[in-house]
Amino acid sequence: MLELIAVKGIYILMVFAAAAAFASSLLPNLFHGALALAAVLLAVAGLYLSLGAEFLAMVQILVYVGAVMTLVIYAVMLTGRLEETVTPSGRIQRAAAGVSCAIFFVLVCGVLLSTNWPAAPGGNPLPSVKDLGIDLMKRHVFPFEVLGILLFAVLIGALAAARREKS
Amino acid sequence: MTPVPESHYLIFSLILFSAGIFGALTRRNALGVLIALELMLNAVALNFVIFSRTAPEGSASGQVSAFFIIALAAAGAAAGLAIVLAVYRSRKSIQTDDTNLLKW
Amino acid sequence: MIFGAGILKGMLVTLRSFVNSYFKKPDQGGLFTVEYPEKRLVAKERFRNFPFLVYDEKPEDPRCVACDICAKECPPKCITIVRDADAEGRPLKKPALFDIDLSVCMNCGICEEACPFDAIFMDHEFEIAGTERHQSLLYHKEDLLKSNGYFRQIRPSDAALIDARRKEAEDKKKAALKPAAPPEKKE
Amino acid sequence: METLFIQIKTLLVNAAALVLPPWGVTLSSMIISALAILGLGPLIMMYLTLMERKVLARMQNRIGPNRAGPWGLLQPLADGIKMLTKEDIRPSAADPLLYFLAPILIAVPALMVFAVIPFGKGMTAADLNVGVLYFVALSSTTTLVIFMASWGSRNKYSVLGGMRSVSQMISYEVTLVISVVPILMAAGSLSTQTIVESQSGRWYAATPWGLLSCMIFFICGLAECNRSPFDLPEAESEIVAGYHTEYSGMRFALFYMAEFMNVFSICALTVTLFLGGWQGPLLPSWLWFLIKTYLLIFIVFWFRGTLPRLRADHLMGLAWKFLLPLAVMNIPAAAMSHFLSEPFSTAVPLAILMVSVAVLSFFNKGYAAEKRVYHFTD
Amino acid sequence: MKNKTDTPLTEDFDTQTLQINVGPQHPATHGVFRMDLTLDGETVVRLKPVMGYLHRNHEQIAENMTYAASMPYTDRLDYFNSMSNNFGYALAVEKLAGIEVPERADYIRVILAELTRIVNHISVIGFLLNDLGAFFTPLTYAFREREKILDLFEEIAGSRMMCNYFRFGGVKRDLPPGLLERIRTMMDVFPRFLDEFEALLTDNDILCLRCQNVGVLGRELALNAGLSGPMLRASGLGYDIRKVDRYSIYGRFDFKVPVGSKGDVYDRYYVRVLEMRESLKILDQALRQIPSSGDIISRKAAPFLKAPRNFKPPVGEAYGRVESPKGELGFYVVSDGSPQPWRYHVRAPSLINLTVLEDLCIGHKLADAMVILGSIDIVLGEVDH
Repeated sequence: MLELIAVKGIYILMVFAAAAAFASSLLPNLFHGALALAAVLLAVAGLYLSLGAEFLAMVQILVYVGAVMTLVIYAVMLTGRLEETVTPSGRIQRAAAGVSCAIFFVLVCGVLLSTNWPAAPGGNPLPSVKDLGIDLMKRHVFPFEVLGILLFAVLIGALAAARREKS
Repeated sequence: MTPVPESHYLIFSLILFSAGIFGALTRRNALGVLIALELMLNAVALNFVIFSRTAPEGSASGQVSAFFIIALAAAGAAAGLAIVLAVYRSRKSIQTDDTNLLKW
Repeated sequence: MIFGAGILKGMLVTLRSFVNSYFKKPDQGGLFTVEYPEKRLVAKERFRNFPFLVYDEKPEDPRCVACDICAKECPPKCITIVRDADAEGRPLKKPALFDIDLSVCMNCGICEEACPFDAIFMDHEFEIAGTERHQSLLYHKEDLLKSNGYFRQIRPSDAALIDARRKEAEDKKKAALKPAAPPEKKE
Repeated sequence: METLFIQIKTLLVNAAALVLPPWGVTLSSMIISALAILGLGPLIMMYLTLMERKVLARMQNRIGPNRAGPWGLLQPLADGIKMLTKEDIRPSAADPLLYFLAPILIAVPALMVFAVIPFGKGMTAADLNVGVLYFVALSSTTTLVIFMASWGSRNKYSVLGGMRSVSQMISYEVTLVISVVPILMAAGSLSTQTIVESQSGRWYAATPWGLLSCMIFFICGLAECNRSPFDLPEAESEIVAGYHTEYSGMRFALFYMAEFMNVFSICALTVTLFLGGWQGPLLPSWLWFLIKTYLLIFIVFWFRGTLPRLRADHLMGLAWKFLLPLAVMNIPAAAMSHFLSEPFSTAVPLAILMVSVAVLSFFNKGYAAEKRVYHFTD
Repeated sequence: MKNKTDTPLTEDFDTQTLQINVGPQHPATHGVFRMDLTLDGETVVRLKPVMGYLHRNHEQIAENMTYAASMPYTDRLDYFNSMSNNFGYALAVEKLAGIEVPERADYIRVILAELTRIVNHISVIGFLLNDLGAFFTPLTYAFREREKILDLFEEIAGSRMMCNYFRFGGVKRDLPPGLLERIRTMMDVFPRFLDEFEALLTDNDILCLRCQNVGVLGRELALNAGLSGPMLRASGLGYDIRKVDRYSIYGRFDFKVPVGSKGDVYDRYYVRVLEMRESLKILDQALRQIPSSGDIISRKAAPFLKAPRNFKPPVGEAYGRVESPKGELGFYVVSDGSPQPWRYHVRAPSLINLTVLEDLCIGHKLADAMVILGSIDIVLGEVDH
């Protein structure tokens, strides 16, 4: 019975996330769009929890909602005037984009429903944080180091690009 | 772990992805496009985690790759926003129509 | 020294005063708050709040002779005096009307100094509240009159000085009257 | 006495078991612990405000609130009623969505963090095995909410306050996370329960690198919830009240509550991570936890009573140029003390830390106070 | 399609300068004083002080009242030290009317003036720390000591802040018996409090960080702006009217004048602490040298106590000035022989010290502008008189 409630919860979460996702692209005010994105990120973190990836959910909140969203909102505040942040978009452009997205969605949905995914073997223990750590350090240590260097490079690049010219 | 069938998860991540594409196409503001980009990357990371459940016993490669995607998305966002700010400083506006010249 | 040294020294000061407030007596750094409605500070003798008129025996004849000096000397001009007149209209040495507008008075005490007849003094009573601004703070003669006994009670040493001076002036006046009287008896 | 609260809970669960079906029992035990936290949070907050006013008053030779109830114990109730009855003024130009959501969204993470704090042996509401990461993730969401509050109320002062507090929180959040890493290395797990158990032998604050990371964690925690020397965003003397200028009545009470619960959770976590959580000789475990936490909270109020406020650029300078490098240097020091043999395991970390402190204070010479000499003329 | 190819590649953001006014009703302005600040980010670009909210037409009123009647109004000028205001006004009229002040009265005047200096300086430091953010603790310590001194004033003059105790030619009444001993005991305890206060503040690193090299006042600017008092002395110019004029009996006491070196907020704070220690020295000598008896008002001026109306100083003008804790407090009185002054003007040190506020604040952060205003130590009663 508890499972049923949990499943109901996940479906509600999915519907909420889908609504927030469409809101983030449709809301005229960019600030509200960014906040809708934050809502989507939190919902996806919830989904990670339901899929048993606790560490990932927490990393997602920390990295995305904590850092990336703050960055986005700083950018929104810096670029938008203090009063207006409304960016209107044309009607035809919206209709065309809508139709193409719908077609894309229908195609991939057909593919998705037709293939029968290997049934989840179920019962196999979910990778714990310790396994994740060991795997990260053993099999994926090379991408991990490259990622570190890449982040460092992006840090310096972003600084150089956004820095105010020393007049 | 939960009896929710995978296809439902996959449909949901597909909805996220198409919302991202829709956002990227309709937004006239560079920041809006960046927001939509985050959405798409998120949908992809979710797929990795969905399939990590059916992975052979104990291997966490699904979650690790999702972890990498999140890190890369953060790096992408940082670089993208720096560029948007630089563009804004010189062009005074980040409407996507204005920035149509590679060199100005 | 390293960054935190000055801060730690400052912190010790506050900690010491935190501890003292529990254990020390009021004037050695303990708590010295007087919780007003229950416990009160006794007013200093020279404390001056709004003025009051003094009468010796009966409130009907106060010491004030309506000479209007205090009204002229008062910087914010908050005293108004009207001299009393008897049946035939001859002016009397008594004020019919003596108003002080407490909302204007700044209790500077100049009226007390300027009064040659020791009729007006500064009071110690400060819990004065009015229901509205204009009328209830305009004190008339009846509200201002207080007995010499009250004056002696709130300002003992000043009252003693003034009473002594007044009695001595009285004796001198009686003495001046007496020599005129006895010679008639002798002839 | 030791397992007082656990017995209460089992009692309630058994009572629920009589009437509810089996799945209802697990649900009810979850709900009971959730309600415990929901009740505990505001209660802690109320009596923290009273404690703060009493402690500050005593430091300033005043008595502090003692009119409402014996020794002022009903003062928080009086404040609460005042907050409730105050008219809720909303600026007309305010952005309805942001202005309305911000106070709620700031109180939610503040309460959710309580789930992971181990109040006593076996008394953690939700023993996640990502406990510490859970705490850090939630505390990072508050930056977003402060943006909403300051941007939503469309007021110059709150935008200034909002920008200041977000930049402060970001720079101190990084240092907060890095200062926890040595502890996670020593304890080997992220869950707060195992961290506390692994400290039964020796508290982490007893080791040199542990003490340093405890101080860094505490300072960054203070900066995270805008308290004492770092309370720049709501600096009354400069910008009137930072991002919650436009809030009044119940909404302001939520901000106020969130701030105090952050203070409690920061102190509780410092105790859990560094000062041995509920480990203690004879008193019951949860009593030890409360004693240690309230001692740390006394220190927070003590800071508030003594120290003047840091300016924005000093704040940033301190975080990026001093605390962050120190925290990063702390990690190798902690690693050394694990893997080196006995004689070196204390000498080498100490050496590393001494050198890094010396080098950093050399580079931050500009911040040091200069001695002044005054001459006299007649 | 506007593609501007002429603009330089990375010129500045057109950030909007933020126009905020730190209004009359604001916790940091000491009274009703408005600053019209234009900020670029956090740094102050332009600062226009707006005053006059507390203007009570003091000088015009004084011209329609007798000389003695405007003595209580001088208390309201700088309501933190009413005794030195009275002192200045009394000196001016005595110079005008040529009245001599007897010994004991002079000693009483100096003792009271130095007590108000101590009261003013600790309160200023308390308020400065409040602007710096120390939550009222230094201020409550300062006010605890101030209470003791104000109780002494209440015993002497009848009111704690509005003393109205000085009269032309002396003081209103003699000290109550046993008061000198109480001042003596208080003076012995005070240095211990001052050391505790210094331990809390002087080498507090955050205070040094916030106050050193902030709001530096150059010597020429200080001189040309006509500043006076601790602000001038903090910038290195040792000009103290007690030493220059040696008015009243200041000539008899030996005390030093502390002088700062850099002239920033920290120097202004520490010069005030040293000045308090000097005042203690003066008080110590005065309490020892005061004659135990002697009349407290000159025989020539005594009758006018009872009848201020017929106090008619000779035609002429006089300028009496006093080293009030804020600076050079001067009273310029012109008499046309009638009991009412023909012209009466007050040189308010706070007003003149305030004129350099903009030069000090440009380039500093908003937080520093508040601290600089706090270090200038203004009282709006005197600024707007």
